Amino acid sequence: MVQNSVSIALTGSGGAGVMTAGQILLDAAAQAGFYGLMGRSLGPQIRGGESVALLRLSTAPVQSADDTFDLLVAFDWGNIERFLAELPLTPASVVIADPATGAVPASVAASGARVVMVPFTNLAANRPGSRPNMVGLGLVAALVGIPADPVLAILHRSLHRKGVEAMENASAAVAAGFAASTAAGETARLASATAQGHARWSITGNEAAGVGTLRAGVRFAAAYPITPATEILEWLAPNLPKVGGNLVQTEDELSAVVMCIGASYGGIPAVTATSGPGLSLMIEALGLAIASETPIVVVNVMRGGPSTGIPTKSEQGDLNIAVYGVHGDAPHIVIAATSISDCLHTTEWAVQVSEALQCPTIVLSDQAMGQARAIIDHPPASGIVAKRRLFEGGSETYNRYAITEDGISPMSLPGMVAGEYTAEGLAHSEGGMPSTKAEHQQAQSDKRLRKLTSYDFGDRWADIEDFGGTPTTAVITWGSVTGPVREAAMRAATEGVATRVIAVRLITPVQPERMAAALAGIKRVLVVEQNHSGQFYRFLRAFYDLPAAVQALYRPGPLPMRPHEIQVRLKAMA
Amino acid sequence: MVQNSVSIALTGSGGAGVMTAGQILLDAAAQAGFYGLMGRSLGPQIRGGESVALLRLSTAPVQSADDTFDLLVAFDWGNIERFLAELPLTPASVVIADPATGAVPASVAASGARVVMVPFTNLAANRPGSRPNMVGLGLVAALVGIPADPVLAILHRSLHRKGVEAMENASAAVAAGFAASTAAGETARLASATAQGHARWSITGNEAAGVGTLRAGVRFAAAYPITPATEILEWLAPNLPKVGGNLVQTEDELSAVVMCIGASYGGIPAVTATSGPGLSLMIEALGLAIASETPIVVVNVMRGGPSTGIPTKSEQGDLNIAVYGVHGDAPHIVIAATSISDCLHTTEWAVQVSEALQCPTIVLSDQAMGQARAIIDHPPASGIVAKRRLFEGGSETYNRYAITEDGISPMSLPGMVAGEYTAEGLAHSEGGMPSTKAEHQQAQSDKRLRKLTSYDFGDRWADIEDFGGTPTTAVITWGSVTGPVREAAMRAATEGVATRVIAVRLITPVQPERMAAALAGIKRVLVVEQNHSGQFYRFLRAFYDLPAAVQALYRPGPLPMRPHEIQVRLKAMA
Amino acid sequence: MESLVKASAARPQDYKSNLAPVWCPGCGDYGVLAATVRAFADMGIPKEQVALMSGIGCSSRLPAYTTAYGFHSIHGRVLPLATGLKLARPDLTVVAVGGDGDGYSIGGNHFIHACRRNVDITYLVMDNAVYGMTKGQASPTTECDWENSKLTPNGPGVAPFRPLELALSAGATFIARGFSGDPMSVTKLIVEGIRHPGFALIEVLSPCVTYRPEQREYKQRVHTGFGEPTSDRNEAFRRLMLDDQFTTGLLYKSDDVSFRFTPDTPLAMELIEQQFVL
Amino acid sequence: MESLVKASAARPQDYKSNLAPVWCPGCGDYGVLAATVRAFADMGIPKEQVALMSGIGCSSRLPAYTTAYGFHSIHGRVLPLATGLKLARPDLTVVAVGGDGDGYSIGGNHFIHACRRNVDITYLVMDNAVYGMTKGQASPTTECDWENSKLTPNGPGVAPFRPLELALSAGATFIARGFSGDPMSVTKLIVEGIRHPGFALIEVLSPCVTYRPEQREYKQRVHTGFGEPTSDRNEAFRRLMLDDQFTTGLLYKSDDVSFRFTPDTPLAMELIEQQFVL
Ligand SMILES: Cc1ncc(C[n+]2csc(CCOP(=O)(O)OP(=O)(O)O)c2C)c(N)n1
Ligand SMILES: Cc1ncc(C[n+]2csc(CCOP(=O)(O)OP(=O)(O)O)c2C)c(N)n1
Ligand code: SF4
Ligand code: SF4
Ligand SMILES: [Mg+2]
Ligand SMILES: [Mg+2]
Repeated sequence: MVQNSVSIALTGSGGAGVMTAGQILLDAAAQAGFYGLMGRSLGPQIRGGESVALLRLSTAPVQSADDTFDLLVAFDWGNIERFLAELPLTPASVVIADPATGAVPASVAASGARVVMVPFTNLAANRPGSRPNMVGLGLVAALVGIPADPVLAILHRSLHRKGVEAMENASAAVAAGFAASTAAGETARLASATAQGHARWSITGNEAAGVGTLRAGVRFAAAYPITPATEILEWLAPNLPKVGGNLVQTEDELSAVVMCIGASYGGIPAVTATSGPGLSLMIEALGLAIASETPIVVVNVMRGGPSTGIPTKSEQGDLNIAVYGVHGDAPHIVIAATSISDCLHTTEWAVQVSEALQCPTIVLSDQAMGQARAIIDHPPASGIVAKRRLFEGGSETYNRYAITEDGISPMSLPGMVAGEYTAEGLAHSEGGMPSTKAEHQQAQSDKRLRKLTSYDFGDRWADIEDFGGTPTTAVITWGSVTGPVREAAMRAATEGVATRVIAVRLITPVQPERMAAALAGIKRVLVVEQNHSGQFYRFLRAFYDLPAAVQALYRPGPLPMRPHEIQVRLKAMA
Repeated sequence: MVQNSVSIALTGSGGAGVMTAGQILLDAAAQAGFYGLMGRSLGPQIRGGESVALLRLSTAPVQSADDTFDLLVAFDWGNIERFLAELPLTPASVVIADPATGAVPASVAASGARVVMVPFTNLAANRPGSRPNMVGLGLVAALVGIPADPVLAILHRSLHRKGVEAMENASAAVAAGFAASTAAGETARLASATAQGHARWSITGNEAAGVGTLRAGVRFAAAYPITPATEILEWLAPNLPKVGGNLVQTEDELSAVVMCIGASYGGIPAVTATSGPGLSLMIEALGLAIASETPIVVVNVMRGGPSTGIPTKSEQGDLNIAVYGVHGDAPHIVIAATSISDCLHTTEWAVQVSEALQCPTIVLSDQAMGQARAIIDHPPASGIVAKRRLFEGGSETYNRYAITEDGISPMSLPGMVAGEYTAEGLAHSEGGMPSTKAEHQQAQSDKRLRKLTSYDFGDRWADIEDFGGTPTTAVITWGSVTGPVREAAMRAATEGVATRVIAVRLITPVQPERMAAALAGIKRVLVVEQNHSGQFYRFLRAFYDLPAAVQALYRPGPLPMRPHEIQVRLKAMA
Repeated sequence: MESLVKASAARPQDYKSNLAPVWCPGCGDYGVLAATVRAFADMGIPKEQVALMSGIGCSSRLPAYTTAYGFHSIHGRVLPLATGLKLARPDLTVVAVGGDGDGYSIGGNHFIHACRRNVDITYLVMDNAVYGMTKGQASPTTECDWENSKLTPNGPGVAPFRPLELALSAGATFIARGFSGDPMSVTKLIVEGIRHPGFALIEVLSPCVTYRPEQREYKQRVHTGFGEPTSDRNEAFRRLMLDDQFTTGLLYKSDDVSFRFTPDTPLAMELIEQQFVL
Repeated sequence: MESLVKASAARPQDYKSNLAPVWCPGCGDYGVLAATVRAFADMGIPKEQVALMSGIGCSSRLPAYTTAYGFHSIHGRVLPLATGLKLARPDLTVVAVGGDGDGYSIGGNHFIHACRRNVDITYLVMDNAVYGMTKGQASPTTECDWENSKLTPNGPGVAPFRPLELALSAGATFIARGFSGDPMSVTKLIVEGIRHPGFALIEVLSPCVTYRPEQREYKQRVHTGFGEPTSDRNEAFRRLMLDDQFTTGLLYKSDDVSFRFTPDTPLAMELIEQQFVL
């Protein structure tokens, strides 16, 4: 079967090298002109446990996992039960397993998938030094239609530091895999690749988030590690110094966010990244950043909740805390990335608006984007470096919190003569003096809100696209489920169901007029998100006027939302 | 003018003793059969600055300040401008001032209030050792109609430790005040007191909150001081040991809330109290309490926000963080007290439901209730001591997080044989083993939500009362603005505008059926609250189906919402 | 304290649960688990009388691997958790466990305050000078020039904490160091720590074979040398000045009184409420 | 560091703002304010080059009473705030100020980690052994048996922290104690602290006349006695063992290197992004 996309799972115990094989396959596919996505799932063992590489290769950019897998390659069956729910198979699927690891477990066989036995271990053993995972790599490449050349090119690039022998061993194993592929019979195969227009990138959402902040001018980061956000910080650590910035590891998240405030007070755009538990600890300081009007960006990569929850799996459960978490009336900016590549653009935008509005910004990403790797088109540079409105001197007394029409007060930075002021978290006058006067509280509260509501965020507030005809149904969604939603809408369109997809990037401040325009002609709305309580649905109800017929589709992680379940709802609503 | 209530402000610089005079007046009024309320307003000085005692005495229980003051007694004029906005005067008001402190400031005179000069200082000087504030006390008592006997009784009770001479000096000063009262002419006077049915209490909202927790069985408190919540903790400190409990001062709020979790895990009902900045620091641990199903109560006494805000003034800005602040899907209980006496009942109830549902409960109070003193009727004991559903042994393996129909799993406590388990903040199975399985995440999330939604909270979820006829308009409100709302509704009724007041005590879990019943026949809704962003209004939109015609009345602190501004809106809506 | 009397029937394995640890093969924490359950057995404490409290980290997974009561809580808060429990339930044996990141980084404030408060808790820190759970970042006890973390590719650049010294200066009354590769001596320290009527810090060098494979050498590096436990702070500081961070044994033990609640004369609620009656 | 050169034109009052302090008459913090502005004047640091960072408390109100840059932030977080600023803007003179509650209670973790990190910040702790701002509760430096707080009517029941000892054990490189009643010597310590290229702790005994009126006696109790500043930790601990918490002066100063960022070879963004290109 020739398909526009093929989904492949590679599974094996610790040391089997499924992640290595998966990543080489992904990058090789890219070199061959395809796009792709690779997620990973790991057992509970800290290290050396079982794992699955979850790939989808495609002729077009991939934003979502598919409903089922075409191919499951098992180097061994260790603890496969743990992963089965993440590996939907059908009778159309093909399972390829090493007979050395025993019979196919009944739970796998029950799917009805066709089973092919390939002796990876034996094939590798033919040449000492070569490994079963490389045989599997060659086999899968051959089956799905990736030529040997790009596979070997990527292989050599990743192994060249290990010496000639290692490379030759691996090449031989890959060749053995290619040779063995004929035994597998008919399996899903990729259609022809699109022309290679321009250099593609292989990048994770977390790396992309790091790049975005750097592009926008961030030059300081404070870091406390937490899964699944650590990679953002780990990417920034060696790269920030190359642009004259730096990263400091802190004692905790309370410190990390406050260090960012300190740096930003000094005029240096600053970022930190965390996940739910860490965001909880940053809440008080976010309030200070709001009250003192100090821009900072916090990238929150969501994982399963509540509490410690499921650190290695995705969920969209932190919308509430991001939007409403700060005590008092504390308007701020919340932006959600809608895909792996959008992690770059969204963090970049976050820095820009945060600096422009002197307001902390929370970027919501999640494990599914942050820790997955995608092949994306080269993301063009926006060319916009974040800019604050700065104090420019003058004869009068400087009022740090001057009431202005657009709510933005020129900010002075330490070192600027005559701009001296004390930043303040107490209620204050225009000059920043502590005040308990009602008029000051009202005026400063108004101003802090006004700078957000009167700012023109432009079209980036949401990605809006119609799939098929003139839709009267819209899906409103956010974050990483945008991918499956779009795929569902695309499929529904081929079934004659037209759908408008509104993927909201700018969560707060709300954009009621833009939403009203986006909903023109829409009679029914489906809100889709991945959490247990429909946080986005409730948020939309609170702040937007939606058509009377609103349905909500939500459920918790850790399993990803798949296009099919959304498609079914769309059909039912039509 | 004989009135059912008289409002009096006493103002003076540090050392003038306005608070002492105010409190004696309040307690004396109670002894004379009246009710009353006393708030306080202080300047920014840490100590010894100017202050105002804000009293309202009445023939019936008082839940709100009035729109304006009948009497302003100024022992001196120091920094009066700072307080003017809190002291609305009209031409019907009477200002009594000591000529020794200079002319009446233009800002005060501008109100058109009648000015009477009384030489407090001179009158006190007649008898060495007596003080102007006591003269003022006598004068005001005489003017408003409180007999000398109760004043002297209270005076003696509060001074008896200072010796006979002090008492006699004070009595003489009070007598001088009574004598001087004739010079004041016609002023507002209280109607006859109601019969003294049973002993009344003089209590602040913070003290009441302390009493409530103790009544319900709290035996452990962890404390980090913060304005305006400290008095709860300071009341508990000496009183908890008397019932076999104890309080520990902690290094910070992170510690305070977690110590409560530790104590409660051990089976001892626990409480902490804080305000916005402290609540922010407790957020992560609240998530742990939710996930591990450990009951605790956090009393959050709101002050002006955001950030450090206005620590000494009231606002209702922490609804959002209380409801939505916890990361992930984290259902919990939020209850708001509606009056000073309700602080007692509400914290008591909070402990009961928290223990019953093994779920943390946030009680929302505010500075206006917490730090104000009221004369209330003796609050009857509920007789209900909080009770957890406990593990009762049995032969099978104990499952701490057993899936039950009502969502509540019997809890075992350290010391119970065969009930050993590890409480868990990770996603977990029924037995409490860490799990990343979708079925466990779904089942436990469902169960944690179900125990809240299927519990019968009864009628206490809201206080519902109709004022006048058959209302088609309802005010939905919460917290301390319930007082002014009810007064507004009462007044509107006398003007022919019927209003139903729904004061929601149980904020979460929401009670859609009860609300629907409460809104039967209602066509228009006005939502009233004291914050800048209409947090409760947005919350209601998100979770309740309201009639199409909904208006919202909200504004930030620090000035209290007054009955008049609500009444005007009610009339306009009718 | 009857529960502290040795009951001959108890065996270490009775205190071990069936749950398979998530730990890497060779992780030092296995030794600490073994030492812990042996200590309980040696003392014969009924398992329902023990509560093992922990934060988050590889090491903090320990409670569920025992059959005692346990609480796997949040990162850095194990000491307030244990303190709350012990103050509310003084009848229990409360043992806090966790890692160097949990205890000295995010939990550093609770650590110094627990030392000062001196509540009767035994605190086992499995120190591997790394954040194991989050895949190998520097902790407060990591060497200044350790360059193997992506987060600090040039090394943390800061001198490591000396936890024993910090504990002593913060007021701890029982300060010891053990090595997971020598579980018997750790057992001994745990028994002594539990018997100590105040806060007992037992820092256990517990190699992370995955992110700090060089720590397999700890075996060669550890040594005794503190001498007999002292109760003199002066002397303890003197010894710590000579400590290379690999000296094991009980350094310091004083009998400064522990923070405890003093029960008050019981009063009926009505009487307490009298204060509000006018 | 041109800005550290004395410019003869600067007078202390130039660094003082018009804002009237909220402090009680007689509060020790007035002396600290005087000492601080005098230090700036003595050093002739232009006021736009100074940033005074603080947390929350009476003492934390100090920044707004100067004409320098300032940040009155949240309770306990002054040190990360100051650290972030100094790391991002090494050209500035960064001074952190606050109280004993702010610094040793809620801010305790940042305190020990700032000592360890040794970033070039001068930290003035106005220690009055009480929470002034919240009306008189015990702080970590309050005496065990101080019974005048409603929150701890029987006294805190715990031995007070010895901040200098804690700082030394946490790795601080400049440790001093001053007394607000002797502003000139505090000025001297501040000047030395600012000149010190790492973290400088200056603990200033600063009476709270309102909640600790007995502290008016500090005048009689303070004394010198540390001797010449030492750079030997051993010796510093020895001296601290003899300290009655009222010895003033500079105790310890070492030139251990401060944590600084090492700039890297600059690279264009496009080149950095090359790593993702296939
Ligand atoms: C608030 C918060 N921040 C960060 C994390 C992520 N995290 C989990 S464990 C850990 C460090 C563990 O190090 P350590 O305590 O030394 O334990 P080890 O794994 O080395 O035994 C971190 C940073 C978290 N769970 N919660
Ligand atoms: C998170 C938080 N918790 C509590 C408070 C209340 N609070 C304000 S100042 C203070 C203590 C101040 O003591 P200290 O730092 O010694 O300063 P002092 O007033 O004595 O100068 C406290 C507890 C707060 N503002 N924020
Ligand atoms: S990562 Fe290190 S600390 Fe964690 S289990 Fe493995 S060896 Fe042990
Ligand atoms: S309360 Fe104490 S510390 Fe605060 S200003 Fe007054 S004297 Fe100073
Ligand atoms: Mg560790
Ligand atoms: Mg203090």
